[in-house]
Amino acid sequence: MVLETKELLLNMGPQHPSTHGVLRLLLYLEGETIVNSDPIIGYLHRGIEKLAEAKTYTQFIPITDRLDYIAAFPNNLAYVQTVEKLMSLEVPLRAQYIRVILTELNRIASHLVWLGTHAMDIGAITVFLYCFREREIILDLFEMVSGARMTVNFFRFGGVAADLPAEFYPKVKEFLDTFPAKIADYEALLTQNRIWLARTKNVAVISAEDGINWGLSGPNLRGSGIKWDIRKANPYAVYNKLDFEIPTGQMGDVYDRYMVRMEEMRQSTRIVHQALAQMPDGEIKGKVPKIIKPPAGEAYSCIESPKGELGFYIVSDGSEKPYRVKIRAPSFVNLEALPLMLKGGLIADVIAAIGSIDIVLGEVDR
Amino acid sequence: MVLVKIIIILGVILLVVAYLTYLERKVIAHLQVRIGPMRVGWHGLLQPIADGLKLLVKEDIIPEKADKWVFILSPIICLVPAFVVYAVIPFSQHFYLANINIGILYIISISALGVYGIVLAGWSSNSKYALLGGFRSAAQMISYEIFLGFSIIGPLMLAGSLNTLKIVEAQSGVWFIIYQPLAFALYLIAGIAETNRIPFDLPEAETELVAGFHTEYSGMKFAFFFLAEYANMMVVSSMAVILFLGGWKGPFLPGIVWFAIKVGAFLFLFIWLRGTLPRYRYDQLMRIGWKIMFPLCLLNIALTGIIYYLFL
Amino acid sequence: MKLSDLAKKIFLIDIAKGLKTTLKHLFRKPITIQYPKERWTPYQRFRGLHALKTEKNESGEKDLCIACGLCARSCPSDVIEIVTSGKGKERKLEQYKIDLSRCIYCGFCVEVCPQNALEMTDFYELAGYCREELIADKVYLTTKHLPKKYKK
Amino acid sequence: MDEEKRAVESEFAEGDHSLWEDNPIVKKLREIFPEAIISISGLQPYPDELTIKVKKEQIVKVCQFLKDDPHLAFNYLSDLCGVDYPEREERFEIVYHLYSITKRHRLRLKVSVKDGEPLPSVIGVWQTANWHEREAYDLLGIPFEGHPDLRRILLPEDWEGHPLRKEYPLMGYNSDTKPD
Repeated sequence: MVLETKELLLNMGPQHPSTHGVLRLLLYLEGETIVNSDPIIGYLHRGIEKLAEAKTYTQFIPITDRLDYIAAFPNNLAYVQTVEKLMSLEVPLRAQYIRVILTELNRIASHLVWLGTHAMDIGAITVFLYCFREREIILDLFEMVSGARMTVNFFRFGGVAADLPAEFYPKVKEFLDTFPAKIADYEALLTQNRIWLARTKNVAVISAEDGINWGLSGPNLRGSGIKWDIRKANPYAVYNKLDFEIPTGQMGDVYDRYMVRMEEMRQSTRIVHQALAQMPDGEIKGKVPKIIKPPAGEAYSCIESPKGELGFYIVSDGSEKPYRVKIRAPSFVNLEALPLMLKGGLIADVIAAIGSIDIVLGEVDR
Repeated sequence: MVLVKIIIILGVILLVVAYLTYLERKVIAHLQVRIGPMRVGWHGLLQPIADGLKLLVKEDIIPEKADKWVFILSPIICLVPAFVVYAVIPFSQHFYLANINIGILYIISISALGVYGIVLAGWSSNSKYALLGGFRSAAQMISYEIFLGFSIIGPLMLAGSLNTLKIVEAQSGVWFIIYQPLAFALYLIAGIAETNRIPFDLPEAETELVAGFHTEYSGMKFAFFFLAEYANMMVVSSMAVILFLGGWKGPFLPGIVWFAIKVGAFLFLFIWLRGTLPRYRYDQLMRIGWKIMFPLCLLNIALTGIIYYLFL
Repeated sequence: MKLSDLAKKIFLIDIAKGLKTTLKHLFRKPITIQYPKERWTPYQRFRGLHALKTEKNESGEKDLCIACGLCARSCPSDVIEIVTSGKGKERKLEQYKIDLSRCIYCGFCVEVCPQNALEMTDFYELAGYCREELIADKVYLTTKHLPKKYKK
Repeated sequence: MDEEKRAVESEFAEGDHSLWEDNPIVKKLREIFPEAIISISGLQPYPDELTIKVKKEQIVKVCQFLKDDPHLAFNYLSDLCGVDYPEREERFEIVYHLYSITKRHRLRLKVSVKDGEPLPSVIGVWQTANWHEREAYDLLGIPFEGHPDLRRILLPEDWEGHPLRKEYPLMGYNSDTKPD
């Protein structure tokens, strides 16, 4: 007798503890082995690109906060920078430094959320709480500077909304001094732990060649060994005046991506230290016309957000409202390569892989 | 007299199990620089009772496509063995329910029944997540049951008996953990796997399988699984105490207190591990079981036998 | 593999390291804030509930707002509604409504106000039983924004 | 409105060619594909804003060349999107943002298509184009020829219309809420 066998179709999400939001994955299983998978997105689609066409340039800034909602400063920066390029605006040096300090702090905050949730997916619940403890401090700093913890809406065309308050400096110094010890704590729980190694080494591997072909960016591509960081490759703001390293991995597995992000947190600490030391006095906002009306034309500008290459492509028709805004969201592109990483893995690897590419659905669906 | 004892033991066990959940929440909270339940009663001391009441009055949902009778029965199949085992556990020299010659064998065989409840629960829910959880559980329990059995052969050889009381008496001088460190480590790992705790909590694995075999359960039926898990934890701890740590034996304090302290230490270890470690993958768990633990068990038995033959 | 590595593996050193870390935290002071018993005080710049400022003069309280409508125009979610009476210099604010359920608290309305008549307070407990309750009118914005002590 | 539209038309149509002619990328492309290039434009003085408009029949060939040529090495497709210009005859403009990870330079390619006219897919050149093209199809209704799996990506399968088209109302067709 020949038994008929069939693939098991498992619907993971959109409500599932470890799909990081409302991602839905269709898994075609052979036992617990994944034969094929299909990510289904759009559950958080808010039509931000359409909305942009109905708002003025300034009004769109707070809406960018809601793209990658755990890293609002980089979103602000990428958008503001593109409009500045379109209008050829000068940004004072002090404002540039403030932008760098805040985006780098936000990179740490974003990586902490990633580390916490990723470790929790793999079962280490305690790391999550430790990460959020440190993230709270950063969010406090954000609240102090901008008035909100996550939807900061702080960068303006030609500068920033306000100068850093005086109480900011001692607090950020204190944080920077204590943070390396905290990273050591996370590493004591994970980096050499045999279970962590077993769960992450050689899991969800993607080669450098595939990574480029599938458009991976940020720590995901660096994990595969490509030393490409927009902060170094095409420096924006004042990154060319700062000294930092770009960590890379070799294998392109979950563990390498983990190590890259851990090192990036340390490098960000370094950057903030330097930026604080170098920051000049002066204006925080350049000369900006009262009504933002960029000349007709188009511009694309991108930054290294915590997730990868975050770019804005803006077409202006010379009016107060953008004609077209296209957001090149890193998570959207990174998620595309997920089926490639999952093939042949087990269900347990699915969550390790999702965690390791660090997606935020707000940015994927826009 | 026996009935009174049964009621006392059952009542105490239920209470301890309930408060074990409280202890777990508190300890893990403090490991994570949180404070855990605080609102119900002083420092949340009435929390387990509130939880119990909540589960009791909660709507009991049976999925439409579920195999109804199996679905209802499986939590009971899971719970009953977990409690029946306590019959042969000597809490102190005089306080036990039954003194049978094959005590250890009885514990192992009865507690093995619990797996049927889990497998049936996974099957009858008619949900893919539950089914996968059930499968994982079946594979895991069967393989770990075997080396759980093998790992305790060492101390049994030293004691020369399967009777729980006699085993404890045999440790009057030196605890077996001194003679049998390897067996102790193996037993501990098997015990954690047997009770589905982190790092071996694959049948539940809430981040992978939502809740594994009990995904579809709610209300009291869910509570039964919960109670069974914690009761099993206590059984595993009690067995470890009996086999390796000299049972109720200890200076100054009465036997039952010593027994409680030792079991408590084990329970803390369980919780502590949960607060620290990530989770193994299914295939890795099986590999560790069959390829590392099982040969080590055999090695331990052989070594024990040789040394016993040569020197005693 | 070196012998020391092997020994590390056998004696579960990596796991012991993790256990040590968590145990160390067991004796640290928890960081929980027991809301609503303990409360977080927001920073100076916090963007909470809006408030319309008034100024005192001989004829009693007077609105600082001149009803220019800049706030309503700058609002990204279009939640501000202004009703005015009179023309030119006589223009007076009659009603000022903010739909708090749709407000995104970006602070643009405060930023553009030429009279500094609008500010954002540190009041953040904005909940209501129905949507209508969350439409703050002029009275609400001038008086009720003051932080209340939480009552059980 | 008409006046504004006309202004848009003329502004968008052609940039200043002369400034870009010295660019090595332009030179190379002019050499290999003399007839494929329609126009060259881009915001000055930013070298990464070079924009080349090519004929749609040639797009895959041009892309493949840009990727394979060792001096250009545009191995990374940053972004692909469509822009709707309803007043033009070829109303959709598809914009490719290319990047070279080894050479660190950027290039913007453009093609125009009529409504409903299929455009050859560039998945064969860069795999990442897959979702980008699905998105352009979903939001603008541009069909891509040779795409293995062209279905909606952000919106549900049964959605009516393509929201990023200019005639699509902000609040949607079936909304009872008044637009702002």
